[in-house]
Order: sequence, then structure tokens, then C-alpha cells
Amino acid sequence: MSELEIQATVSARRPPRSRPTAVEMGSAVLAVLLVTAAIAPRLLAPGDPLAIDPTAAFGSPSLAHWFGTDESGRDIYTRVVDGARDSLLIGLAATVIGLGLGVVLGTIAGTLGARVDFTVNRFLEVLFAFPGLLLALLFILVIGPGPGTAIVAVGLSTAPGYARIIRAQLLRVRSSAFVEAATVQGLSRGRILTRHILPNTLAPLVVLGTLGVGQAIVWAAALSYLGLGAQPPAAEWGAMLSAGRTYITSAWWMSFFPGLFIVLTAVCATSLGRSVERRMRHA
Amino acid sequence: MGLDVIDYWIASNNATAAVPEPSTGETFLKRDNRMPRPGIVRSTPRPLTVALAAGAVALGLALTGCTAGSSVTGNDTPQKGGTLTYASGDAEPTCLDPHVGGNYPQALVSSQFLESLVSLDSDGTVIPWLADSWTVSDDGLTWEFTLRDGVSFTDGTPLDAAAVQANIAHLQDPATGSSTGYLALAKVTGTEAVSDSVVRLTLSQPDSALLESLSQPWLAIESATALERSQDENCAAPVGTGPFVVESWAKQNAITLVRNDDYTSPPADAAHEGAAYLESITWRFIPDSASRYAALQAGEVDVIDNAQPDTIAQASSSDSIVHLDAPRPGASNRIELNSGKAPFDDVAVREAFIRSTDVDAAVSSLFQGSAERSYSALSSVEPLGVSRPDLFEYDPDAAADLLDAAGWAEKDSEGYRTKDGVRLTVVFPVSTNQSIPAEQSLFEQIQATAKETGFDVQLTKLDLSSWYTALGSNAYDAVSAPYTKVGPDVLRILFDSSAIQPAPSGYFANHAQVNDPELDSLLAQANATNDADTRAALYADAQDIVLEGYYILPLYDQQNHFLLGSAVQGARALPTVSTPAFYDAWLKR
Amino acid sequence: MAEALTRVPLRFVARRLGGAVFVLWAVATLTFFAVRLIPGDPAEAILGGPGSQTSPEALAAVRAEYGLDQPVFVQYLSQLGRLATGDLGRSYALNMDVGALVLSQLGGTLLLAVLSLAVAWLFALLLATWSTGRGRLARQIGSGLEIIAAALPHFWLATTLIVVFSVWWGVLPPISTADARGLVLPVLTLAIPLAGFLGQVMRESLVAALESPFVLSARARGESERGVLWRHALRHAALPAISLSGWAFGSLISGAVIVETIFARPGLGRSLLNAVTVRDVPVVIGVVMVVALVYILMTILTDVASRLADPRTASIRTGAGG
Amino acid sequence: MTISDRPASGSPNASALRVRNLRVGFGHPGGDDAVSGVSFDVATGECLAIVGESGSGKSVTARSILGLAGSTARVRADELSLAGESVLGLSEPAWRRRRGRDVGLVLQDALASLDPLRPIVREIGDSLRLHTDLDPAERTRRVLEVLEAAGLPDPQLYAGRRSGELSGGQRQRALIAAALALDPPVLVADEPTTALDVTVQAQVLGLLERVRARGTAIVLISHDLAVVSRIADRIAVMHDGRIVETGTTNKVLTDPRHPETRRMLAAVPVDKPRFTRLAPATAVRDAGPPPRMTERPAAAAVTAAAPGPPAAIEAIGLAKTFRGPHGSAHQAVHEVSFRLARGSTLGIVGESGSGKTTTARLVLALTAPDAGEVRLLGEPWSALTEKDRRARRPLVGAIYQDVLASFDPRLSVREILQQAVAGPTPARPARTGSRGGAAAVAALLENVGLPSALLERRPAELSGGQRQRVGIARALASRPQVLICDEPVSALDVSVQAQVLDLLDELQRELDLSLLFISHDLGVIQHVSDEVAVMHDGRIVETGTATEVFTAPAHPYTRALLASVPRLV
Repeated sequence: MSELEIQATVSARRPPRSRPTAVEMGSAVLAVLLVTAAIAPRLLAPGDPLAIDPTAAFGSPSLAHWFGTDESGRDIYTRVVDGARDSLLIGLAATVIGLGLGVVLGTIAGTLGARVDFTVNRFLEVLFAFPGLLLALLFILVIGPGPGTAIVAVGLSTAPGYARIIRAQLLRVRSSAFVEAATVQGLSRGRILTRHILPNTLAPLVVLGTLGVGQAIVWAAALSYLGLGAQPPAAEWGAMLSAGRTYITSAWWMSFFPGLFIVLTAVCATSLGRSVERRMRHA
Repeated sequence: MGLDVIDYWIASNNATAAVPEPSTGETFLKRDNRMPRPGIVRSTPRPLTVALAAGAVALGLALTGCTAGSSVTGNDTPQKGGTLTYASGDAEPTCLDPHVGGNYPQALVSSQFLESLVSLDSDGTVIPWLADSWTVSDDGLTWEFTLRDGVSFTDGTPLDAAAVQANIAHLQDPATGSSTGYLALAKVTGTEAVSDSVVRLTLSQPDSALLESLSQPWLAIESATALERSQDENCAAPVGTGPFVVESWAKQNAITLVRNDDYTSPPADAAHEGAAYLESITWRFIPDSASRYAALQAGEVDVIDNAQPDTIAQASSSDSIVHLDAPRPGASNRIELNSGKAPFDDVAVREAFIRSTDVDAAVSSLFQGSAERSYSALSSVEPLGVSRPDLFEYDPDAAADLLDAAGWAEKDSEGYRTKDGVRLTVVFPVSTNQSIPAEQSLFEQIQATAKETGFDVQLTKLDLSSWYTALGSNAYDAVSAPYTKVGPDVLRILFDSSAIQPAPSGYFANHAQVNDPELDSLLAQANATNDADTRAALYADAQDIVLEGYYILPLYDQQNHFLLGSAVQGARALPTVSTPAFYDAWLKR
Repeated sequence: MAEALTRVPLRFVARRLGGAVFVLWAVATLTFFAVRLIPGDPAEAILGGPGSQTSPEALAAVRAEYGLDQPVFVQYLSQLGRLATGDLGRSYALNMDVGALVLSQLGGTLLLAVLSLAVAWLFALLLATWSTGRGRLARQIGSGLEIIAAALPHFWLATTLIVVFSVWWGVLPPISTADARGLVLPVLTLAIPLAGFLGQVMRESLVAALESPFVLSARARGESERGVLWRHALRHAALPAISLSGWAFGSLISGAVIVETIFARPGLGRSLLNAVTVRDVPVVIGVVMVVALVYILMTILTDVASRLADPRTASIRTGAGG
Repeated sequence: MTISDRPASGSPNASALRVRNLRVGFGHPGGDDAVSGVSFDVATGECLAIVGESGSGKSVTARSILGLAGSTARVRADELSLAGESVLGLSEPAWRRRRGRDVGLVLQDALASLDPLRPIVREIGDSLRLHTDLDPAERTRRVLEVLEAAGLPDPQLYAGRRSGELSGGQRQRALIAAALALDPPVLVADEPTTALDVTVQAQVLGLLERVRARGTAIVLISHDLAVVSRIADRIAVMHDGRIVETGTTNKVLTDPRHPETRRMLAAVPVDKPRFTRLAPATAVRDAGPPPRMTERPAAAAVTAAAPGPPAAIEAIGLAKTFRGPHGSAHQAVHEVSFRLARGSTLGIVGESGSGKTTTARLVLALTAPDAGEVRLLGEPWSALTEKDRRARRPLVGAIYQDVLASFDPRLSVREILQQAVAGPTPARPARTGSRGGAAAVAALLENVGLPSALLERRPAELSGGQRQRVGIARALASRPQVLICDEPVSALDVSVQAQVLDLLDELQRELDLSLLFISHDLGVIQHVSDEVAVMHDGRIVETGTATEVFTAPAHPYTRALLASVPRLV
């Protein structure tokens, strides 16, 4: 079981609730802000995230610098806003890779017969024996560190989880009563696959993807934190947090705000994913 | 990541490239005390030497050991007993015997239980340690060391000529896998036990750096009996003559060192005689700098190394933490510009780059007073260092003119200069293992200021092996690599043209790819002469060539800061490679 | 129905152990061939990396010593043979037996993981029991706390805990100590996010159980709310969390990479990170193998526990992946 | 020990339970009450049945008696007393002391009503633990006694098992035993026999009868008049939160006053001759001529050449064995042969596990038989490959028990029906064929009596009856000749069941359909079938016309089944 599977299981059990909760409302607002930051960071923070000002280094949060300044006098608020693009992009790209691999593996396992299913399953089992970060570290060991590697590594280590959810979903849909009903109606296997099985299998991927982006951002940040991710002076949150940690005893804001936004983004993604899922279920 | 500083002490493969030049006389070097030596700094942000009572400095052939003053800062009477906990941010050594390999983390810990034939005092003068005295023949090819009387290794075997022979053989045995010590002894071709207490070394060529080399912890003298054990055993618990003994080593956790009650061989500049005050030392490895400092604050540890600039600044305003600034010898920390390929094959572009980087402002803001800007190729503790502030002034206008003249007049849409459609790009791989965070931030600021002039500095953080690979494949325009060695001979390792070509292993030290026959010749002569003034002059000329050629952008000394809990008294850094020494230390609790 | 009496048949355990051997073999094979792809000469890595002095003779000697001059397939077979006898080889960088290294580091990591798992369980249970049956607001607070906890990155949480508990308040050491105090912050760091995950699962099934007819029946018998919770609902809430514990253990070992480094604890995670940084392939393989083994054993254990706890588990999910 | 007769405490007609003007509301105060003004008494040794459709408020009433209407419920009453003591406004701890001791509760689904993780000895023993000082050994002994009294033979064998390891009947007995452990004077039984097989249902009713006979007051909640009529002394009919009619069982059954009561009585299919309407006409569908559905698929013509009218479905020697995960084999169907004559209805009746559903799947060719063959309209059917069969699939429609699950959750009613109209090989995508498709969809919807306003809804948003109508409409879309109905009404209330049965009946006559009707409910089978096959343990033990089978059963099993059928007395 993976974090995603937990998230998926949890949301499946959640009772319907039509009125959006405070968390959902907050998440929606935050999501709009994050996407704005990613697309047009200058709208939210007009400054230059790379502009150094050594004389203003280590400034604590103030009216001029809401989140304080870093060791080079850069404005942390501007950098956090600017970092949304990189962090979201990394999260999205890793999720797309993980989800893509998961879809391929899961669909292969779920459609190509028992023997293929068995083989893919064993393969997934083996991948599962490398818990999360281990798989990512091993991949980085082989390919070498860097932002691209980090994305692929995170994607790769989430893929088995996706694959298993997709396979299970595929099998559930395939053996569902409505697929039987379609058979009784005389629909061909191909039409059943394309009209019923695949849409019903893949629709939850939107939810999975949303849930996954949050986790992927946390993971990618962990790799950046270990020095295996984004490159300077990129304002990627994990890298900022890692850099800020050095000064934790004298300038807590340097690591606090990037970390806060990693957490907020993950919370936002989880909460939105669940609410989308609920609404899809009851649409 | 947590491994803030892993200063792998890297050995060059080019040490043997010396110009044969017979030298005469056996003058030992005495220099002016231009720069402060490592000293204790209490509650002040600026390095300040305190109570440096220089001991007698021995000159000439016959030399007797003297007790030097020490840098004890407390006024109280030393108390015996107690366990000092030391927290190292350096990588945990893989072998405690510094003969094997030979890097700085090994030097840090082995200084507590191993001792060398000679040491340096705070002026950089060679002083006796395990060797009471030494002579050198006129041709500089034969050295005789007279060993101190009554010294035993902690396994009970005596320190004698045979033991020294065994150590040199051990260092020169390829099976040992020594790199640092092996290089330092490159010119030593034979050893002979003249008597029990006199050992003779025969050299193939004169080596003015021999005594400095022998003072390094990587050439410490170990028990011959112990060296005969398997390498695994020897790595786990080397046996020396030092004030402490390795009791146990729990990997990735701590090394436990206990007092050697029979200790008799303090260096000439130690503060007391007899056994150490401390009962034991717990030597821990805490890679995360924030945790390390927090542990010191919380009183969980007594001493930390690799202190970060902000914590040093904090410590200076705190009564409970004392700062010990001990810059390492050898090269200064500098950015080397790859003159072997475009764009830095053009001296004007190199100068333009140097002129367009505002290092002073960055150093003062990032290091908060804990580091002083360097304008020299050598560490400030190297007496022969030449400092040329005039060459490194921040002058973006001059830089722009230089670039315009050099053909980099166009600017692209992002504001970077171009020439024939090629962007003025500086690829700058950064080893996360060798550059502390503040230094990485410094590079980012250099990146930002250089951008204003039109340089596209591309910083890439790499782990050590990827970084080596980038260097080996000449895929860099600028790089910063630390190099620690006692004495100015380090210049030969870093700038001799023979050090451009990678060795079969891929490593080379001349990252600036300086290829200047005149420089090669100056360095070879300096290595071969035993005349102090000649040597100093030769090294001064050599440094001028390097600095005026804008091959390097000096930053500051190799940072080596220790923070001590207020209970720790009498600790100091050894003047050789600035490793901490706890022989005189005691705990005032 | 008689099958239920032999809920954990030996055959089941045997089949799972067989599966475990397969997975270990596959892990070994995968890592063996993966590390072939690492650029650079392993012999150089053994001799201390590209920065060290390596003569062709020394390289040749090392290649012969480590069997690197053999064809890949022969190396693979001999590696398998060694692994089968429990020999994990020799570290390139640490100059010691990987088996001995891993053994010396395993205890610390296991202690950390087991304690964290227990504490996470405790937190999740407390939060789940507190937030159910207290109305919509409590439920939302509980659920919000769980989502936030689950989103906390270990490295950030560790830093925050150190700042608060060690730097500001000075009550807990930021590093490992000989006594148990040094365990508190690392365990909290690992347990809090995990408690978020476990709590989500637990609370949802707790709510489901509390709304189920058997709870109504119990209430109709005069059972108190506490009795309903402890005798009925919590067991049901625990079931999914039990089957998650295998996964949780894996994620804890992942987390140990960061936590052990920050808190200066000896352990497998720190060994792995060091080994990856210096490309110490045998240590990487050794740690991966041991982690895989521990993970598989944990999954089998949790499956057996699930089976014991829940007689309805007619057929256990197949696969060591749990 | 057996359950002893209750010592006569007070007069024989003493009111064990008295409810006056009970009002229960949920949500906003001032909103509609789920129960408004319900009053009744139950005397010692009396059984009062509260009967009503889903949502009539009967369960809320029942739970209010135990103070279990839920934390969000606002319960008010003029009087609510158990054994003469008012329980109105009791604190929760005070309620707890009474529950189980003064009043017991039996719920519908025994599988879910006993904690599946605990052995039943513990579940039953809980009442004793909570209300007595008995030590564990004594409790166990008492539990065994109660289990035995509840008619569970060999209680020692079963006491250690959990609910999942018991059969349906055993479970229900255990549940009743749990409620009776302390012999409470009042027992509330909420749909205690729903979803049980008839024979088990009869046994459970018998047990309740015995409980009543020795002096316990029983409140029996059900939607099925026939079930309660057997043991209820009096019946209260609930509708929209009120009791619309009360009276002795005999009076209510023979002389119903309220239209709701009459409707419920009419809806009971048992002993109603075939083609009798069970529901008022307006409830089925709007009046008006049924749309003409004259064209038949060409496949029907092929059968013309066969000598004599071929059977719509002919099953010959069907057998099917399933392999369990551990190599165990379960033979679901043995040697099953039957013949469904064209235009008629064949009812297959049997209890759970008798092989009915497997038979349905074999007939639908969703499962291949191990032996034997199914022929459709005289042509091979099960022997065909799926590819060949596909063209003939439109001849066979299917209606399912869990109709909601048989709809793709992504599709609206319109899309479901469009797809069904388009058939297996649409000449063009359904989108472009909207005109012809839309007309056909509208006709189908009208046919099953659904308003077109429902077209854009998804099945999940419909009521149970509406869903089943959509299911029927879908089955009819391909203009089939044969309909396979697998428990089509089992999940429905009796009154909705009546409407659906009426609809099927009408459609059969209009469209000349042949129906294979599978159910566990003998009443339904008796009402809808021309011929009946009784299945038991995977075999057909008896076949015949409905009249033959129901009036003169030949096989002992059939006789046992018939004896168990709840009838309106």
C-alpha cells in the first residue's frame, strides 16, 4: 500500500457532503493563488527573486519583506512566489510520469490476461520492496543527481502505487455488473473496453493525480533537501528550505516559509483531490 | 544535505615533478610573524590572537625540545578528569590510520592519538616533537633524525629508529593506499637505522618541504608492531604515542578515546607535561550543522567543528560559547578560472570576470566577520604568501570595457554578453561536499553580480564523484577546490603545468590549467632550494605570475572554525594543519 | 467455514516466504544490473574515488580481488551465491564487511522505526477517538490535523522540533544520546506524519463502524460509548491500519534516511545516504537487500496479524507488496 | 433451562409499553417531523406490528423506544413508558441501565448487527456483563442456555464462532438470543426476517411467537403485511410519520379502512392469481395506448422453419462447478434442464445457494456450462462463441437484482437508454443519431411509466423503483423476445414490488415476451409464473405449472417451502 492508496481508500469511504468545508474553501483559494504564482509570479510579487542585496541579508519578516530576506538579501516572499512554478512543475511532472507508468503497467496487468498480470504483479511487488526514497536514491545513484533526475526518480517511486490502484480499479470495473450488462446487451469487447472499462478506470486518475501532486512536491523537496534536486539560484522550495536550514538558529524564516508552502501545497492538493473525488462520485 | 564540509584532502599526482637543482646548506626557515596564527577568540567577532606566548624557536642543526606557551584562556588551575564530547561535521573517516588515504577528517581525530616527528609553532617555525633534533647533509639528500628518549607507543613498544623506518615503509607501500603521505615522501628513497635513536633518510633530490611535510598528521608515527596487524585492525584502532588511545569506534556514531596515562611526548609548544587532563574524549559525527550547533547550545557536546558563520556570530555575543578560528594552511579558498578553454583562455575575460564580482560585500554579509577577504593564492597562515588587493577590486565598468575590447560586446535578450552568437557562459560545478552553505551562497552572489556585467554563470551542485567527473572531463570554466598542505610547496601542486593532464585516475590539481614554463621553473627551483630567502623570493615571483595572470579569484582562508562550550579550557589548534588539540584541555564544570 | 478455524495456515506462511525469496532474488538482480549502469570504474571507487592515486597495477589487483575482471554473468552468479550465504560483500569506501556494517546499523533503525510506528499508532488512535462522536467541528479539526500531519516533510518537521524543543526551550537534545531522551525528537519526527496517514484511515473506518448496525445492537444492549469504542469500533478502525503497517514500516525506513542524518543517529538510512553520495555500491546493495527483507517480513507479519484480527479476511491480498 | 414463562406481574393486560403522541424530528427545529404524533400501547405477551413503507417513520419510532433515535434527533412525547415507568427524558446513563434489561432490540441484518470481529458468546454475554454480576463462567453458561432456547442446536459448537462463520438463520437466532439474554419485558424487532430465506424466516417467526407466548411484549417492524400477519396480535399501519390505522390483525386484514392499508394488502403477491393487478393502475404508468413495438429483429424469422414452436429458452443438462481459491470445488448446478415456452413465464424458485443465480448466468451465456447446453428459440446459444452470439444478444434482455450496479455510473438515464437503443453494432455513433434515438428513448421511458424529466439524471439519483424501471426499459430497448429476470424485486418494498410486477406483467402481454423469472420469494413466483421450477442444492427438484406446484407439491422440499410462505391470514 502506498500513501496514494491510503488517500484513495480514505476518500472512497468518506460520506458525501455537499457544503464545502472551510478547509476546502481555503484550499481552493490557495490553489488559485498558487496557480497564479506559477503562471504570472510578477502579479503577486513584482520584485526580482534573484536580486541580491548583501546589505539587507538575514532580515527578519517586516513590512518591506513579508517573509524576511535570505543570506544574500533576496526577498523570501518573492522567492517563495517565484518558486511555486518550479515546485508545482516538479510535482506535476513527477506525477505525470508516475501516473503514466502506472497507467501503462496497470492496464497491461489488468487487460492482457492472467499470465501478464502475474508477471506485472511480481514486478510491482519487487518495486514495492524498495520503500519510497530508496528507489529514488537508487535511481539517482545510477543516473546522477539533478532536477530532471529528481522528477523521474519521484515519478518512478510513485509509479508502483499508481499501477496497483489502476489495476485494482480495472479489475473491479471489469467484473462489475454494468460491464456484464453491456455484455448481455451484445456490445463487443472492444466497445466495452473503450466505452465502459477505460473511462471508469481512468476517471479516478484525476483524483489520484491531484492527491499525488502534493506528495510528489514533498518528495521532490526531500531530494532537493538532500542536495539531489534543483540547482541554484532557482527558488525551488526544497532547495530554499535546505539552504535556510543552515541558518535555522539565527534566521528561522528562511526555512519556515518555504517549508510552510510545501505543507500548504500538499494539504491543498489532498483536500482538493478529495473534494473533486466526492463531487465526481455524486455528480 | 547534512554533510556540510567534507574537505577531502586531495593529493596530487604530480608531486614528483621537481626540477633538479642542487642546493647547499641546511638553513631552517624563520619568518616574520606577519599573519596571526590560529588562536582562541573569545566573544569577539574578529580573529584576535590571545596569549600567544611563543616558545623558544630552535634553529640550526642541533635543536632541543622546549616547552612552548600555550593558548590556555582560563586563569583557573586545570582540573583532571571528565569526558569531553567533540562533534565533527566532517565525514566519518573510513580508517583512523591517516597513512591510509590521508584526508582532513582523519587528521582531525588522529591528532588526538598520533604524533609526528616534528611540529610547527605558532610562527610557522618547525619545532621538535617525536624527533628531538635533525641534521641535513650539504647536498640536501641525507637527513638524520634523533628521536626523543623514553617514548613508548601505547602498546608498550618503544619509539626507535626501526619504528620510524617501518612507518616510512608503511607509507610507501602501495598496499597501504596512502596518497598524502606517499606524495610527501616521494623523494625519500631509503631509510637506515643509524642507531636505536637515530634514523637516516636518503632523498633522490633535495626537498625544502620535507620537514613541513613530516609535521603533517598524515605522516604520524605509529607502533611498528601495530602496523603489522591487518589493515582492518589498524584502521579500527591505530597505535601511536599520543595523549589519548582509541578505545572503541561505533561506526556512524562515535569514537571513544581514553587518556594515555603514560604519556611523555608533548610537542615543544604544549602547556604542560605528563598525562592529559581529560579522562576521555567522545568523538561524535553530527553531519547536520544546525543539529551540531543546537547540540552545543544544549550542552550535549562540548566542541563542534565546521561552525557556520551565523552561529559564529551568535557565539560571539554569547557568554557560554567560545570561538576558535584556525584557518588551514596551504592554498586559500579561491575560484580557479579554466584558462585552458574559452572564454577564460583570454586573460582579458578572466580579468573582466574577476572585476565584475563583488566578493568583498558578499564575504562580509555572508560570513558576518568570521572570514577575512583574501587576495593571495596562499592561506594567511603561510608566511610566504603574497597578497595583492589591487588586482581584485570590484570594478564593473572596467570589466565591461575589457569585455567590449575582447569582442564580447553584444548582449542578448536576457542581458548576457555574446560573441559570434555564443553566450558568455561560465560553467561552475560546485561540490556540495566541499563548499559550506555560506560559500555556496557566495557563489550565488558572484553569479548575480557577474550577471550585471553580462556573464551567465551556471552553478551546478554536484556530489563529490559527479564533481570529479565534471573536472576530469574538462566540463567547467570555473571551480573552487580546497587544498590543504603545510608550506608554499602547495603552489607547485596547484599550478605546475604537469598538473593539467589528468592522471589515469582522472584527477588533477591544476584546475586553472596554468601553463607557464617560467612558473614551472620558479616552483621547481623553490622546492629544491634550502635557502630561505631564495625560496621566499622564488615563491613571491611565482605567486605574482599566478595572481597577475588572473587565473584565480581568491576568496578567503580555508575556513576552519571551532566552537567550544564555556567549560572547555585550554584547547587549541595545532599550528600544523590546524587540527584541534585537547592535550592541554580540561573541563571547568 | 471450517477454513476459518485455521485462519493462518502454514501453507499461507510458506507461500508468502516463497514469495519473499523471489522478491529478494529480484531485488538483488535488479540492483546488480542497475549498478552496472553507474558511470565510472568500480575499481576506482574501491580505491577511493577518482581523486585518489590509482596505479594501473592497483586497479588490476582490485579488479581481481573483487572479481571485476570476470564476465558480468559470472559476477552475477557469484554475487547471488554470496548473497545466498548471507555474504553482502565488502564496502568500497568503508573498508569493511557490508554484512557487519548493516548488522551494526540495523538495530538503531529498527528501534527508531518500531518506536515511531507505536507512537504513530498511539497518536492516530487518540486523535481518531477524540474527534469522533463530538460533532462536525471536531471531525473537521481531526481530519484537518491529519491531512496537515500527513503533508509534513520530515526534514522540515525535524528542524522545527529542534528549534522549539532544543534551541528555544532546551528540554530535549537535538542529537542521539546514550539515554532515551535523544530518541524523543527523531521518533516524533517520524511518527507525526505517519500518524496523519494512519489517523485518516482509522478515523474513517471508526466512523463507519460507529454507524454500523452492530454498534446500534451494542447500544441497545446498554453498552456505554466508551464500551462501544473499545469493545467494538476501535477494533474495526485498527484493521486497515494494521494492514497499512507494512507500508508504514517501509516509509519509516525511507524517513530514517533524513532523520538519522539530522539527528546524528547511527542507522541504515544514514549508511545508505553516505553510500549513495560516495557511490559505495556494495553498501547500497546491502542496505537495499536488508531493507527489502525487513519490509517483506513486516508485510508478512502484518498480513498474518490482519488475518488473526479479522476472520472475514477470506483471501488475503496477494503479494509481498501488501 | 428454557426461556421461562414470565411471572405474571400485574394484570394480564398490563401495558408493557405505552407511547403517547410521540414526535421525532431531525435537522432544523420546526422542520417536518419524521414521526408526528404516534401513540400506541403494547401489553405484556402481546405482539404489535408496525407496518409501513420505507420512510414511513416506523424504524425511527422503534428506536425511540430504546432512546436510540440518534444524537441529532429531537424526541418528544406526551408519554413514553416501559413497564409503567416513564423513560421520557432519561439521561444517557439511565437509558443504558435500561437498554438490554428492560427493552431489547433485534435488527434486520444479523450479519452486520453482530460484531464480525467478536465471537457470539461474547456478544451475547455483553448484556449479562453490563447488567448482572455473573462471573465469566456463569455468563458463558447462561449464553449457551439462551442460544439453545433461541433454537440454535449444539450451542457449544457455535458459541465460539463469529457472525461471519454462521449461516443466516444461525446468525439471526444468535441476534435474538443476544436481545433475550436478560429476558427483557419488551422486545423491539426491526425487520427481523427481511432478506432471509422463507424457511429461515418461518423459523425466526416461530421463535418470536414463542417469545411472545411466554409473556414478552413484542414490537415488530416490517414493510410486509404477510410476514407480520402470522404472529402479530395487532397491526398499526404507518404512513408519512403517522399511524393511519390500528386494529387487531384480523380486522386490519379483512376490513382495511385506510387506503394505504388497502394498497399494502393489494400489493402482497402471494395467493394472488396471475395477471391480478397488485398496485393501483395509476401507479404503474400513465394511461394511454402502449406504443407499438411491432418490428422484430430478423433473427426471429429463422426459427419459423422449426417443427413446432421452439421453446424460447431450452436448458439441457446444465452443470457448473466452481473452483475455490484453495482447490476446493463447489458444484453450483447439476443436471439442470428446463424449457421456457414462448410468451410464457417460467419461475425458478429456490433459497440462497440453490444455484438460481448460476442458472441465470448460464442462460445469459455469461458463464459457460461445464456440461449441457442452452438453446435460444431453438437455435444454439451457449455453444456459440461470444462473437457469434453477439448478433443474437438483442433477443435476450436481462433485469438484475442490484440494478444500480448494472448501470455505468458515469452515464445518465438518457445515455444508458441511447446506448441500449443503438444496440451492439451501431450504424452510427449515438450522438448523431439523436433524432431516431431520442424518439425511441422517449418511447421506452413512457413504456415503463417514467417521466422524461428523469432523462438527465444518473441512476444513483433515482429511487429504487425508478431504477428498476430504467433497468426494464434498457432490457426492452433491443426489442427482445426473452427477458431473464434475476431477483428483480427482491430489494424493493412490497408496494414498489407490486408496481414492478404489474409493469412486467403488462409488458409481457403487450410485447409477447417470454420471461425467465428467478426469485427466492414463493409469493412472487406464484403470482408471476405460468410454470415453476423449484431449485434445491443446484438441482431442479420439481417442475410443473404454477397451479400444480403450489396446490399439489410433489417434492418434500417444495412442501416445506410452501409451508413457510408467509400468507395473509
